[in-house]
Amino acid sequence: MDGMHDLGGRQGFGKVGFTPKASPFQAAWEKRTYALRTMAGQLGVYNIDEYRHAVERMDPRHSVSASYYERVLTAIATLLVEKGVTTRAELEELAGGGFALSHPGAGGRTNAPDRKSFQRGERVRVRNDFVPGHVRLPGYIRGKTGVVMVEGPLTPFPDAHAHGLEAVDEPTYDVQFRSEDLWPGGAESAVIHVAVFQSYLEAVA
Amino acid sequence: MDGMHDLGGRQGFGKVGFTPKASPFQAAWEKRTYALRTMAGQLGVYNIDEYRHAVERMDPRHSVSASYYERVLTAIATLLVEKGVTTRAELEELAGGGFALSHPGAGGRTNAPDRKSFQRGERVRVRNDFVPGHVRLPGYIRGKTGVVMVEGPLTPFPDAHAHGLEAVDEPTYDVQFRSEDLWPGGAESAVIHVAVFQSYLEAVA
Amino acid sequence: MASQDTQQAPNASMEQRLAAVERVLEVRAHDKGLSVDGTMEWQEENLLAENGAKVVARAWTDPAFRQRLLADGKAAIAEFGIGLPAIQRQVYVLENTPAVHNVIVCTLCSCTATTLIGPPPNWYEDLEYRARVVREARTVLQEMGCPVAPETEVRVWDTTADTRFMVLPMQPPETIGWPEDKLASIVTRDSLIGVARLSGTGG
Amino acid sequence: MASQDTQQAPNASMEQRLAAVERVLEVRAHDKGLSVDGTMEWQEENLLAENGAKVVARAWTDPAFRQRLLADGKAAIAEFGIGLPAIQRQVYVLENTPAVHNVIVCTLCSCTATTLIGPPPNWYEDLEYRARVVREARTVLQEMGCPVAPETEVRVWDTTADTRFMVLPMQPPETIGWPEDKLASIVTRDSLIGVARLSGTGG
Repeated sequence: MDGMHDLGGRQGFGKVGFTPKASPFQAAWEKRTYALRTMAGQLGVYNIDEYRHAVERMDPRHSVSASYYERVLTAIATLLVEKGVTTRAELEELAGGGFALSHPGAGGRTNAPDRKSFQRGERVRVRNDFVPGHVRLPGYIRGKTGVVMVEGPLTPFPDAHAHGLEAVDEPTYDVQFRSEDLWPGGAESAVIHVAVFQSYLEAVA
Repeated sequence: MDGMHDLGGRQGFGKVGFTPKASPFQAAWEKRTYALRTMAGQLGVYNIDEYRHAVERMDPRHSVSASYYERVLTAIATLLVEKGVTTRAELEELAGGGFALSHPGAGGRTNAPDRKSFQRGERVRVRNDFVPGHVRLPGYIRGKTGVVMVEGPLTPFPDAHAHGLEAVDEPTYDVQFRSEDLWPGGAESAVIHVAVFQSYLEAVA
Repeated sequence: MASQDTQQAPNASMEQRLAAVERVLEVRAHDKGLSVDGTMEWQEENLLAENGAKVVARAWTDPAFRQRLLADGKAAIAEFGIGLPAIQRQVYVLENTPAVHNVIVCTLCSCTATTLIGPPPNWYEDLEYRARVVREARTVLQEMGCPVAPETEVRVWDTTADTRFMVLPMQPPETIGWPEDKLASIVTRDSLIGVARLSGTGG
Repeated sequence: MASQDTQQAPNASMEQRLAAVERVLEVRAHDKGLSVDGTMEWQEENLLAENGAKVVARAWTDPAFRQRLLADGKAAIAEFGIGLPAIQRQVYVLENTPAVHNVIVCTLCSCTATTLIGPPPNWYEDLEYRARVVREARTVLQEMGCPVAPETEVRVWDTTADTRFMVLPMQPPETIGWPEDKLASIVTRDSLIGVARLSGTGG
């Protein structure tokens, strides 16, 4: 999904609001939400990919204006409603006010049937895929060529796992790109490493 | 500039807030801002490309949460400050409160020295350009191939015109793309016409 | 949350910010014989979907005009005394037929042929329309109450330069033979953008 | 403004919304022996940049450990009794040198090796850092007070899968010979992300 969450390389932003040794939490409810997320995960109502996709499905206006932990809580609540644990009406009654949830999802796909193994040093191309559902492929590498550095651990294919489809474990590859190839003439010199699922890659002919 | 304003093809949005025969203006100040924009343009303090770029340079959080006419007014005010007509301090004093302006710009480029003329029916490719400044090339056609339909009127090159550089008039081409080529496997069937400046195009070998 | 370089104090209301900008431009405008009130009056009289409606009604009833309009929109609308702002170099008039449905957008901002369509409606400027209509025009049009048959080609026109667009909607069959001014009265702004069909009963 | 399908009434406060979700999960959590309070306590004790700092101090003082750490991060941190959450399959430890500066981001969300780095600081989750650091790392690092020499290669690691990253910062020369626990005390969370250098005077 080409959502507003896919931020890598987007321009027009101001300075990072950095202060050295900043606290992870700006308020007590943020710290508690962080714990709630872990606990809710342990309850097994949804998996990590469903959770990430629920964050992505927030209305872009809401998402961009929300703090990180408002996004976290919105995703959890959305999944609890979608999984039938509660209803939006119940949440709003308990909260004593509105409770904006994420938009419904669409899509989902299973592992690429023609996925291949790659060796260290091999050049690979990221497939030019446009996927309506959850995908862990940042838009800035789509269609681009890089070099495989390491074959990483096996992980359930998120595009399927986020949508209740059969998700076969597959490796992710540590793929090295050059910023000059990702944004020709438009990036500072750097090497960019992205962990890329096998199903997203094809051999360079 | 790959800004958040470049919305074509972004996903995750809800339904269009459409009502038949909707009014252009939701408040008196919006209608007045619309008139102010035209009047300010006639004063010749800035040109249309500078104006558009000033809208694009709004902080993404501000821009996404603002109504259209808040974006309009922010751009005008930003340019009046940047052109030395007023200062932010003066604006804030007159407004009796804060007056968020757009971020400063960067970049700008002149017409492509190797730009070519194209004939009706010719296949053309949109250059894979990444431009830090103003550009009228929506990201969704970058690097894509289409067919020239009409050579359009001569217009000052916006990438230069928005940045005070020498902007030679050049034609825009009405280029027809297929949605299937723009978003392979990820779009509904349609023909997309984009008015593309000559400097953005190259011949397909 | 992150720093916003451009923002410290809470923003003044839109009305206050507008008044501040007006104040800053007052003398300069006065010296050039311009005013916001004057501009607003001019816009109320000149930036009207009724202009586009008149052009459409003529095109429906006068085949020679229709030809001229499709060949050179700017020249044809000049026959009505309708001009274009200086920066709008040309108008392409896009003919809807049973085989082709045209729809207009400006994905990068919200450009429109204002002398023919008027200031655009708010939804045209919103993120949803601009993001979605190029990629899923059929779904968007369906949601907006203007479904397009699968066998009809959808053409989306993105206003990325200073060429402008106006849709020439299909004439409702029940209005064949109506006088031009009565025809003009049924043509809506939405139909000139391509998100509505017309009917003789004022759908 | 546009419709927001998901929103009608003004949102309740974050505290109220959090309490509502907690309430909904209360019985279910209790049945599994879980609680938010308990989880919070566990996190306070276990998700700590101090963990990463200990690992770094050992790597600085024990070349054999450093080798093991760079070869298999997960196995090496297990020597300290530090584990990874089940979904985090591996940790790559990225060695900063005079020739290479590594920096970590998660452009799609905000994934981090929390058992080594702790919950990430707020700026790491913000749009600015996620959008900019992959495309203009040098400028971003400069703005953050961590300029990188032009001759040093910048490597940006985008956490797009369930492999996690931790930077192994360079040891400040003035700390050579310090005991491990004193070394650990100067290693900051920011340096484990790659946006700060270290000094023996606690810069």
